[in-house]
Amino acid sequence: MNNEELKTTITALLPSDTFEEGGEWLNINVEPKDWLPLAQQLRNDASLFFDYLFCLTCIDWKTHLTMVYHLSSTRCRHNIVVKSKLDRSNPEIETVSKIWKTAEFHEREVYEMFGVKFLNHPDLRLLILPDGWEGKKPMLKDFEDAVNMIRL
Amino acid sequence: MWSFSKIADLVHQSLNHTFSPTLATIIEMVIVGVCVIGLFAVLGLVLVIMERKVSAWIQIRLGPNRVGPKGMFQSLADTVKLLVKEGMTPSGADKFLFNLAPYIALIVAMLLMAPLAFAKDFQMWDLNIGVLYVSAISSVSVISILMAGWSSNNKYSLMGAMRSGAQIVSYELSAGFSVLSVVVLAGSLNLNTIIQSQADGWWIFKGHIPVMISFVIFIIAVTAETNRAPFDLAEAESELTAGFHTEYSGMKFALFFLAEYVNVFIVCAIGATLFLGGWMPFHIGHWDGFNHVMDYIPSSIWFFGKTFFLIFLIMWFRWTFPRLRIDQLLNLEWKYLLPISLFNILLVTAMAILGWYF
Amino acid sequence: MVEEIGTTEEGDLIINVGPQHPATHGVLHLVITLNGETIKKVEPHLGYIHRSIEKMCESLTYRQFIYVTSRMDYLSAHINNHACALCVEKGLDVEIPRRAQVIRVLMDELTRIASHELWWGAMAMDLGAFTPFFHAFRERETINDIMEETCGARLTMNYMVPGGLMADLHPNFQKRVKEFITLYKLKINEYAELVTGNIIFQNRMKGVGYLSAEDAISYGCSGPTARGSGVSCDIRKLYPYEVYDKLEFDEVLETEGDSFARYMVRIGEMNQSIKIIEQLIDNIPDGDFQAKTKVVLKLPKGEFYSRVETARGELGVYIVSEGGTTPYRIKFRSPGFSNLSALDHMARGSKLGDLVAMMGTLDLVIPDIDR
Amino acid sequence: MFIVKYIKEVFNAVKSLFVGLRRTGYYFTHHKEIITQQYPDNRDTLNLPERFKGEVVMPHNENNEHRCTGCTACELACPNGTIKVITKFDIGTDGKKKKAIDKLVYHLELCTMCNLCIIACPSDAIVMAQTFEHSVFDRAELTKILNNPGSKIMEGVE
Repeated sequence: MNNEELKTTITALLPSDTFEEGGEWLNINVEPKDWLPLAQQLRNDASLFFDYLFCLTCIDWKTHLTMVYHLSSTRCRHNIVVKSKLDRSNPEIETVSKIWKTAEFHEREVYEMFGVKFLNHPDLRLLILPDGWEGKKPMLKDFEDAVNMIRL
Repeated sequence: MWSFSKIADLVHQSLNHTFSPTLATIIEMVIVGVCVIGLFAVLGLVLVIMERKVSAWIQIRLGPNRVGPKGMFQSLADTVKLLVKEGMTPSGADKFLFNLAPYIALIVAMLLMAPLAFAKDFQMWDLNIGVLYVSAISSVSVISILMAGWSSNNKYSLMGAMRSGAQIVSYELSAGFSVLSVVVLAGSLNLNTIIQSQADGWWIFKGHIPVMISFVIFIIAVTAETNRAPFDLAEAESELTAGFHTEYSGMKFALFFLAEYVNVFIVCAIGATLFLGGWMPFHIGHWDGFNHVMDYIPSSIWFFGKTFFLIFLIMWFRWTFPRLRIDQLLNLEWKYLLPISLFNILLVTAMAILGWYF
Repeated sequence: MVEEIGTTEEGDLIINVGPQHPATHGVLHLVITLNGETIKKVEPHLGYIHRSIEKMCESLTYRQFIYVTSRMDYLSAHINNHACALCVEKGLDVEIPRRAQVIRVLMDELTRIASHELWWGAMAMDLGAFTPFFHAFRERETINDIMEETCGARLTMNYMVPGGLMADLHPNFQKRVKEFITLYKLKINEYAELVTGNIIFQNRMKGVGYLSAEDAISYGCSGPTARGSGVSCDIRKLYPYEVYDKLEFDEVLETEGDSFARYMVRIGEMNQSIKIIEQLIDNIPDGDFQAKTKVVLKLPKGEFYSRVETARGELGVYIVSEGGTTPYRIKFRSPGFSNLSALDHMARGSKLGDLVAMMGTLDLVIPDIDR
Repeated sequence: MFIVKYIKEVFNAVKSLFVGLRRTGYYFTHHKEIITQQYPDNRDTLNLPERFKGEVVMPHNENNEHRCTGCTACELACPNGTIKVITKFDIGTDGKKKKAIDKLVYHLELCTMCNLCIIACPSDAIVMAQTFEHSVFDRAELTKILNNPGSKIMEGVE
């Protein structure tokens, strides 16, 4: 399916989302609360069949965080990008690790780097940072490491 | 033509001449002990350098070539390094057993030296049940490995020791059966008698196909028994870092290392004795001239030549094959080697009774 | 991670494989729950070589940040650089000259062979055969020499820059690549003799670490790991970049999904890479090796994503630009990270010795996983 | 037949092992295949390709003149802050003040040999040298000053 067809199909699934275009792939903005049902439909809908989550990340926009999911279909070979705006003070979103198992690791990484809490995640612990890490999440824009920061 | 037996006789006579027989025996025992320890050291050095050179050439490398001529003193330098290293005992270890284990490994290897015939009439102990003695004592070596693995208080060590236990106990069977086939043919457990029975041809030729099968099984089984690759599951460094000797360092590690190499030497010596005629020279039928030339080579050279040939075979295996998995290792023994050797022993017995050998 | 040392309540043994362990090829730390020799659970702990390359790149300009990516998956440094260069070019909207495209593909494929050769040797070494490691290095060294001559470095080349290449090909390049192809064809049979055909090796690999096609997709596996399970995921075929759409090569697929299938995919890929190199080596077009770009690169506001096929799988570079000279946020979707997440699923119920075979066929490069 | 299959299996297995043994046996006996380079001994014959990136150096001609104008393009191009250009003002032949380098400080310990400074340099003042034996006992020795003492800028380089 091309971007236009995807747009109509997904609008039918979730009328409240908005689209961004111009990029290579169709960008969909969803509310965090709508994300899990939409994800299930994206994965299970026979004409969409987004079974391959190839990138999951987060962007810190200083005022808010944005979760970015890059989805692809191994059967239909189309790609979309789903974005969800999160509150910066208390970022929370439903986990998709039950739908795409790769999300389990990626969400753990985002959790420790950005502090996004993934609700109902089976094993939300630190993956990369050492145990007992306290303080700010390292990938946030206002993170300062007073001890190890090298200034040139 | 000089030979070891003449030197031994000379020493024996001169000692008996000067001392009372009891004292002479004691002195002889001391001399033998010193000789064994010396042989141990030399074997360790030679086998280590041999292994390193063999592996290097197989792996298109040069190998050690810095210490001494052609790197021949490399293993001496290694020994010095190991001697001056700190021998650590882990805090959670059972200190007594931990320190005892390497010595048991070494003592077992030393005991196995006793019935070996290194040359014509040159043997420490002409034991009438030599073969039985060897297979009995060699099973003790598993105790040192289990002891080391258990007392180290390290899970890798423990797993290595347990693997080694399962492995050695299983492979004793087929090693025993293949040894038995020669015993059946020779009709004796005495190593010297077995060698004498090969005066007209080695058992591997006289016993043709069944003995060749036992020989192959013997080589496989002893490779497994000495924990050498491809059966080095007790060490398996990509799985268990170093297996049962993970926690050992310094000289205690060196003793394990030495015991491994000496064990290789011993099993190869047994193999050479049983299948390749020990110190018996190579004879072909009625080629008297050829046989005479062969006789001219000292018997000790024959013995060591055959032994080192077998050692080279085992090294060649090590540097060619990947390691087996533990269940495959036991499968190989129980599903392939044991049935084959059981069938084979039947064949050999029939052959011995019917006289179908040369 | 320390609290789990010891045994569980059910009496299962918990052992730490790594961070210093011969089979993990680096500083991967796996906490394994064992019942006897059987694995019940594998739990990776990462971060021992985490350098936060994504954060570093936020303060480097678009020309500067590429060199850092060589340090991620150091075995396919060229391909990492290529992915970044592609992404920046996408943002700049420049078309690079055809000569540069062909050279990039050539370098990528040489890197792929070099990486797979190292993998082959290391994999055999994991299984206890030491000799193949040295034999693999003989061929890999030839590639490194070729790289050294053209790029000036053997491992972290930093040769592909936004807009093309850092330097033109060395005059000897074609000759030496042809020599390499001859050597490779002469020696590739040894690989089968020493390892592939060996009965011990086959027994160690066949039926070990089974990963079904559905699981491979769900775990986000890519590269040979997924292709061993029969998932067609070669970016070079599906989303061709540079000149891959004009080349003749096959996507190597195996359907068994076990370690041996993944092994055979990699061996097949080496042959396909040789095929690609043979097609291109005599057909390098003349022209510039670099497109005209400004000295200071500025990407327009927006988001750019490029995907390439590294030796380990799909590498994605996701740049979020605010219009400045440095990326606002950069994300590297590394293949190893996703492939590693499937390890627990694959390893459960198999023997400890199999774990080594599985990790070997996943071809883990730890800096690539940690970034 | 079960027994035929069993024997075939054993035979093929043994054969595959012998194939491997033959290959390693070949290398054991053919020492001309050895590829080891005996590194410190072969220093004299070691040829590094001319593009090899060993360290950044500044070539001087026989009059102790270099080509660096002190434009700091290399400093800006460097991702790690490896290069620091310290400028001074020279009185030129025509009596005018002219910007020139006092010191070009190069931190070898920070350098990743990425070649970006060489490309950025507009006057080709710095090049990569083919040295690679950089180990020293004192870390301070890794901080180098690339221009020779008393060196001047070459005539005609702007």
